[in-house]
Amino acid sequence: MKGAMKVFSLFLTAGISASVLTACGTGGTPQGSHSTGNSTATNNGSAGNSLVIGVDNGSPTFTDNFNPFGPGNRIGTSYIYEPLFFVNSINGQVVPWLATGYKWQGNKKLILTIRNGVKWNDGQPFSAEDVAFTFAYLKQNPSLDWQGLWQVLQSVSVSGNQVTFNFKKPDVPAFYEIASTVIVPKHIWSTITNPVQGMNEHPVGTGPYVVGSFTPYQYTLKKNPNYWQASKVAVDKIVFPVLGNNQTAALKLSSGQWDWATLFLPNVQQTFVSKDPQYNQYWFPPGGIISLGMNLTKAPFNDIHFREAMAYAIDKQKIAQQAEDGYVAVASQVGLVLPGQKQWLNPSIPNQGVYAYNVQKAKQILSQAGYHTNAQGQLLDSSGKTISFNLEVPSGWTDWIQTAQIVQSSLKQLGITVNVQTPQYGEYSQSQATGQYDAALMAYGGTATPFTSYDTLLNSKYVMPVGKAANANVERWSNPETDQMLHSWVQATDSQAQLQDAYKIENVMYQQLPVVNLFYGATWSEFSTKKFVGWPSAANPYAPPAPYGQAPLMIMTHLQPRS
Amino acid sequence: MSLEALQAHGSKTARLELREVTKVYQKRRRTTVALNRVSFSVDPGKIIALVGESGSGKTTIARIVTGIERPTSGTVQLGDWQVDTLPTRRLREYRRFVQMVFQDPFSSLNPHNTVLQTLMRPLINHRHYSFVSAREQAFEIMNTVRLAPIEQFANKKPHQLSGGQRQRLVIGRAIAPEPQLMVADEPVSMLDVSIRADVLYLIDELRRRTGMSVLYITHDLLSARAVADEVVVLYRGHVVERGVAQEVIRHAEHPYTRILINAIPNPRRSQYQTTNQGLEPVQAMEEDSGLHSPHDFAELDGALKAVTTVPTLQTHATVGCPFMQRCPYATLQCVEQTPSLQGSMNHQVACWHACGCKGSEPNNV
Amino acid sequence: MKYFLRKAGFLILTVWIAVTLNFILPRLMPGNPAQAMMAKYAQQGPISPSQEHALALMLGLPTGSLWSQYGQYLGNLLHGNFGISYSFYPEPVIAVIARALPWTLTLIGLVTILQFVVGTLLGVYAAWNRGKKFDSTATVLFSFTSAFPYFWIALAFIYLFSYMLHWFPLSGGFSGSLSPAWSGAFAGSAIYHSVLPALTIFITGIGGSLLGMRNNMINTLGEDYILLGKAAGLPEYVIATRYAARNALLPIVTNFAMSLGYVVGGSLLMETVFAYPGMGYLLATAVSNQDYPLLQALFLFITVSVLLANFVADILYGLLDPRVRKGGVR
Amino acid sequence: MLEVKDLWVTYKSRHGRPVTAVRGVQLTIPDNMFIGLVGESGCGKSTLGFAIARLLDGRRNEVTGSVVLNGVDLLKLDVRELRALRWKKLSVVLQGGMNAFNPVHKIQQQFMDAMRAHGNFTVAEMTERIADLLKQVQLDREVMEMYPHELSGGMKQRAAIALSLVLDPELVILDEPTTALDVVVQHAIVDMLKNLQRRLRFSVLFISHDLGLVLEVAQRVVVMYAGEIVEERTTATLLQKAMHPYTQALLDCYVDPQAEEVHLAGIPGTPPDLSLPLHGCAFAPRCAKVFAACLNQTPGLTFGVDGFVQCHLYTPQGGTTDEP
Amino acid sequence: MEFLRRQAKLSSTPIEPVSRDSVSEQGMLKQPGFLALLWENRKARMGIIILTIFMLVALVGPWLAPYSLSDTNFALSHPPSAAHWLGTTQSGQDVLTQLIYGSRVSMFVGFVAGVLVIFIALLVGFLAGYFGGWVDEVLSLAMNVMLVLPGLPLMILIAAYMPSHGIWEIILVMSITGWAFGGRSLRAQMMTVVQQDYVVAAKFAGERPLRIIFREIMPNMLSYIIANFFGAVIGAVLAEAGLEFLGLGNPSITSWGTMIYWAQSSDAMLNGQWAWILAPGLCIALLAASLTLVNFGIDAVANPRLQEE
Repeated sequence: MKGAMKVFSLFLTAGISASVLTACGTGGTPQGSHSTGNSTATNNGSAGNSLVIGVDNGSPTFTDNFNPFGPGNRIGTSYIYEPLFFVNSINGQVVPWLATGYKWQGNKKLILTIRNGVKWNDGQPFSAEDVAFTFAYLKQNPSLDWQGLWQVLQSVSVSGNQVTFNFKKPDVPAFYEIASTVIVPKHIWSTITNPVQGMNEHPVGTGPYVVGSFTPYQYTLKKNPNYWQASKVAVDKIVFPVLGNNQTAALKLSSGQWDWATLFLPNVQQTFVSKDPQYNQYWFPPGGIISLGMNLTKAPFNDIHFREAMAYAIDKQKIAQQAEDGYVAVASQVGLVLPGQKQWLNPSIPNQGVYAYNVQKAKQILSQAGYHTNAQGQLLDSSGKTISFNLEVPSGWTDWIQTAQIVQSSLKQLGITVNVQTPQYGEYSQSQATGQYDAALMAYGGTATPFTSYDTLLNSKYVMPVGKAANANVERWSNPETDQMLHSWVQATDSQAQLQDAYKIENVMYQQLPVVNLFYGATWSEFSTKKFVGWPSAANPYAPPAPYGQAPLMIMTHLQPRS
Repeated sequence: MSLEALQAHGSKTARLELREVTKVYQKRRRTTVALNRVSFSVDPGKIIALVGESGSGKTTIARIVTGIERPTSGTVQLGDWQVDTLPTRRLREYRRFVQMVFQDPFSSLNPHNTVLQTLMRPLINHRHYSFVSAREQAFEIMNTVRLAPIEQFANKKPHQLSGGQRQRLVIGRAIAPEPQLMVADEPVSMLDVSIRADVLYLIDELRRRTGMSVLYITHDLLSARAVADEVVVLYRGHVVERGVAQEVIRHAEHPYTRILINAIPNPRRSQYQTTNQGLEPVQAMEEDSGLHSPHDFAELDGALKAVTTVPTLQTHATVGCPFMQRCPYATLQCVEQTPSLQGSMNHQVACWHACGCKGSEPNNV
Repeated sequence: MKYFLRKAGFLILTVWIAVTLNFILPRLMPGNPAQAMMAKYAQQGPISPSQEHALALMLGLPTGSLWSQYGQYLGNLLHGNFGISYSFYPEPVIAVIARALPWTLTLIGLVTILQFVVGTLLGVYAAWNRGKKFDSTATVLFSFTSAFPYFWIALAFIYLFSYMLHWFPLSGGFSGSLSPAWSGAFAGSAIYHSVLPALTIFITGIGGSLLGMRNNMINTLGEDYILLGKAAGLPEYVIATRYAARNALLPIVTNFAMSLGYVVGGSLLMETVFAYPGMGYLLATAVSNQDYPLLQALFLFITVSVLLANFVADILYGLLDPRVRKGGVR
Repeated sequence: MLEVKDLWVTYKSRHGRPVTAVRGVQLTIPDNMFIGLVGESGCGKSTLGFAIARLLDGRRNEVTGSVVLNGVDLLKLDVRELRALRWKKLSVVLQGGMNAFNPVHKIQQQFMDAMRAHGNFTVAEMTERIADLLKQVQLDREVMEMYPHELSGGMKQRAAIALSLVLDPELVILDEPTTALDVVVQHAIVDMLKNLQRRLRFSVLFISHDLGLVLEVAQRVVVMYAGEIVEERTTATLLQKAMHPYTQALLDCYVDPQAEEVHLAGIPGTPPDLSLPLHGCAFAPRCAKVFAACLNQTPGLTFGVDGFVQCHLYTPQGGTTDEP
Repeated sequence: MEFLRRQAKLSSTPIEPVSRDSVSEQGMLKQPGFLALLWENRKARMGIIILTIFMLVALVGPWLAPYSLSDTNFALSHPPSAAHWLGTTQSGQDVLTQLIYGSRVSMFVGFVAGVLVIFIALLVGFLAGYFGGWVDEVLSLAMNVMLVLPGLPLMILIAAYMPSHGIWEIILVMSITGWAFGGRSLRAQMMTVVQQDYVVAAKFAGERPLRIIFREIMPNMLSYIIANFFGAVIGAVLAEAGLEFLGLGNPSITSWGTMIYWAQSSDAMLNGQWAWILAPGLCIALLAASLTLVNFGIDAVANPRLQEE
């Protein structure tokens, strides 16, 4: 599940960053959460058992597009199309959805059992054929296969209600990608030849909702009466108004125009909760890791001691407090999103892998490694050169920029000059891909299985020479031992074996610091329990509390009217 | 170097000669003949007055002589300088020898420059004086143009000078490079009557002392009479009468020259010769000809504009006397044939009726 | 007629320059937007060459030599094909713009004209009553209002009138429950939503018109024909309007045309704040989304609109000034 | 009949001293009289004309004295009364004839504006009147339909004169109406003006720096120097014998171009600074006949049969018994 | 904003080198200097005072500011208090300190861009106006095109393609897009001046073109150039704010524009931190207005008709 989930988590984490992310993800990514909002709909909030969700950003108005494959579709698409399994990215829990179960035969053959009695919302029955068709369709249209499934898949075959996936080579984690692939009806899509460019104004899915009304400024979903678990769905109607921009979205949320939103709100207690303390609640669970990524081909980043010193010297607590308003925690260096992924944590690593803020220790490490400072307090390496580097942050990602500024002032204490640069996102990602950057803030993690995160972060197969674009592992970590650990993991169907590999990689992360982890990116979610209760919470983390992605399928089947 | 010393350099002065100079302006499909085969010359140390109204072409001549514009055809020569083909890059060099005095003493001086600065710049630029010697020479010039006492005037700026003083400063600036030719474009027409003589006689005096030639452009025949050696009367780009100033003005033969003379305010004459006596060609024309359409209306300036701006095709086909439309003596001959300058070198006139018009009665054509 | 032709020629030339600038600029800048787009997609997983090609085709990225690209580009423009928006994928850019354009044209167009008319009238009044209370207050006051950044005024308005007082909606162009249609309800909603945006443009823009007209008018009042009009005992309103204002208006019209670009620029920022469904907000989102095809098309549309408005103003000028109309000076 | 009594005009300036451009002027303009007002530039002649027409910008200057037109003091009228009287009784022609017309309106429009402001005329009446006037100033009827920029300078000035006559005023003030024009045109316009005046019998105050021109057209001549009227006479007597040395000197600047010998004369020196108080005779520093009294005593007016002169030569101090 | 500048400028009649009105000349022997005249103008005086205050604040900012700019250890998002007159930001900075430091950047950007803009405008306008002919044709065309192209969208387009956005990039963008207006008016001015006799006279005095332009003509157009310069500064200050507001600037520097950017991206309004968002906007407006007022004064001094009573 490296593709979708990675992107998903990227958005979770990057979503912290204001406003800028586009709709160019795969199905069900929001436009960035701390974002935009718009318009109207004061009256919508009060309607019976309906829900107003501030998540979809028209910028400025909506395009009538519910294409589950295309970028730029409506958020509502993910309330209509369903995957085979629901994977809870918070804790990796797998919940059967359109499939009722799976089993591995060896590590190259996966067999899924498909649910019976499900109907498409146009009344046609849903079957395993539709599942097989969907995967065949991906093969047929490589531009839809963002997850690169067919790079490992050999074939997909149907027998009865069973679908069998044959792999070219072992790739156990690919299950998560298969599981989260949304299934489309064969009887509709088999005639669509250019799926990417279709607008799909009348989506036919198996999900709990169908499109009610649509205007450029607002659309509604209404309950699908034929839904296979219709009894669990309490919300009859969902309203998606246009989000608008940052300020107005926050003002709207604050003034109670929405029942559910996913926004970064400063001082949420005062700006949201206190407006209606009885009902207004929020939960910002961690969803990924924001780290300081370095170009390991360059000095001084190729020096493990230097990286270690930085890990001690950066005041991560301050970042969490100031840049992220204290909503997030300092990240563990092991690369797991804790506490959700705590079952993966290597117990031998102290303090859950968090490097405590300790400037003295950092200085000590540096001086032991041959660095020294000159009269002006500048840090010099062993050859006597001063140390300075550029730290790139995408333009407009305000919390990241603030983070970078704190990194800057932290490292100044060591005598390191950091120049914060804010290029456009394209330039930012390009300079990482081609390895022409010094350091950058990056997001990773938050995937259903930590393997995906580690693989993209550390696998040397992604490493490209400087100047050529790499799609992953942009810090260019190249270590045969790490590769061996990943290789072992990808083949392991046994969870114990997977755990052993994970422990090893966590050690690499902790001791060799390929990246310096800073803090956990949060999933923003503010909701009102005035009409419905049963929202995911720290106590009951059955799904990420996000109104986008596949989480709503889970949440909408958990919400109950307040009686 | 004093101006008396300049006089010793008499050999520097040169003769200005215009031969068959024609200037045609093409502007937006309209062709204007500003000058039509104008020839005359200015001998060293002489003042030639170019007389005519606006549109007569006298300013065009000034621009051609100073190299600002080039003639369409014909030659202009000042000493060794072939002015009509002078390349732009040599213009600066040429201007050492040709200087100009402007009509408006208020706008021809840079308000930010002092008297001294104004006089020193041409010395430094054209004659490569050092700063100190330029300063000395500038004081000398101030004396010459009577901007004295020097200490009082040296650091004054133009707005602290009276009109006459400004014009004397302008003249001083013009003689600073020891030019061979001074072009004085209506130098007194904006000054009060009471100070005109002062300025004019200064120019007169300077040309005597330095031997430079002066091209004196004016619409005022009286001042021309006072200082000029020769007079050239221009009408619509044609020389209609020329000769020794006294001859031309006292015995004007061309009707246009006579109009000009008549237009000079002359208080003594006007009261004793009542309006109905003497030559009143303008009025006669206005009342008789019935040419009252706006453009060839009898008013002279209107007529000049209308006639000199004709379509391209007709330009070179124009025949007849340029003045015929306004001439009370015009005959068929005037319409069909173009008169040329006739007469002695002392007095030439281009008019078919030059000899007879003095006594003849106006014809009603 | 000649004047008209000359202005039309200039219009065509400037449009061509804008179009070409639009073509060249992305190609001059370091960092290829298409590659940036690729990099963004590549975040989602390794891209095989075939996928890269698919992506290039999907996004309509240019291929071929620069000249053939240019030819293709011009051809596309003529057919109204501005490519496909990245952020509204798969919607064509032209469709996205078609939704936004009417809003901006109506709002900015109407308010700018209104602002110009009212400002100019007040300017006439101030100049005519020069040195009096209204004049001295207005000049200082409007020096300030016209100095406020558009977006800042907009922010202040939203906070005050929408958030605090709930008089007006927080953002948007119309109520979400309505569909754009020629109905009274929709028009009412649209007008209601446009009050604050309109007020923003009006308040920040009116100062310029007022002060410009005032100064020009004072200048004109020094002309001889004004003095003569007074000497002739013409009624004050005749001198103020038909003599002074009429003439003072002439340069103002050209200036108005020239400053349109700036008014539009300011209004774009204002739209961003109000999330008004017009070109400005679209532009801001295109910028933050690096939606280059949309960005370019927007620039072109805005520019051409401004150029057209300019052209109209020039023609108007020609009609107002007999010297131009009758082919005299100029 | 217009009577100016003890008129003073002072320009106030924020920087520097106030300039008193008109100093205690007495002037009578009888009906049907062509009066020429001459003087060098800066002598206050235009200011005087503007003050009479009440066209000075009240915020920048101070006017005292009285300007009585048919028993009404113009300086005391309020704006409304003044407006009613303007153009019907008193009209002006400005020096910048080029700019006297509103560039965006047709010529006839501006005639009509003036007419409408003072009476009820039908369009036909107005058109007829305008055509008639244009004919009077020897302009074509077509000029009515033209815009100012389509006319030449001389034509515009003719039109401006016609405009000034549109309501049959009693007095027309012309401020240097021909200065910007060519000599021949100037001559023609002045002649026309003279004929018009003789024919239509209005009064004219013709302001010019050119004594020669004034003498050709005016019946009476007023000579101004340094804000004061130094001599006022009929043209004929002035020509026979100018009394004031300044007038004499001005006259001497004009010679017959066809004379045998032509020598131009000038007046040395410059006029006094009008921001300073004057002691004695203002002309004294330039005067050829200056004597002690001129330097410290201000000469009074010496009246003669057809005018007056302000010069010590004709006062007891001067000791001359010359009758002006 | 820009509109005002344009119209206010165009209204000025060409500056005549000297007054021909000898009446007004008399009594003016001791003519006060330009600055003194400017000071006498009420509006200009108001503008000069405001401008001077801003300049002083910018100059002595580090001594004036209550705290260090890098001090981020204050309580977050606090409303105005005795310790923090304008409150603190969401990241624990003192707003007043930011405002004071911001004045340095904003004014620096404004004035440097103003200098560059006026420099290009002078160069282009003067060359076109002085030489005329094909030089003028080409430059005028460029000017007219730049003039009608809407500035901000063009700026946005250029800035969007720029790989990075430092202060200098912003200044560059504004200089590229902002010179046309000044160029046009300076050209027009030059064209009238170049026909004046004193320029022709300078040619006859043997002066070279560049000296004529910069030594003979420029001093006479100084007030006009200053007015244009101030106009350019106004434009630059506002444009900087606009670009920063859109996130096309460099948010890690502290300017008034970035303050608004941060304030709005941190939902300052929602938190009731009105001073954070109000103050920088007010400063921008005050600065721009002060320049406008000074320009009013320059106009009034240079153009007799606009003179105040």
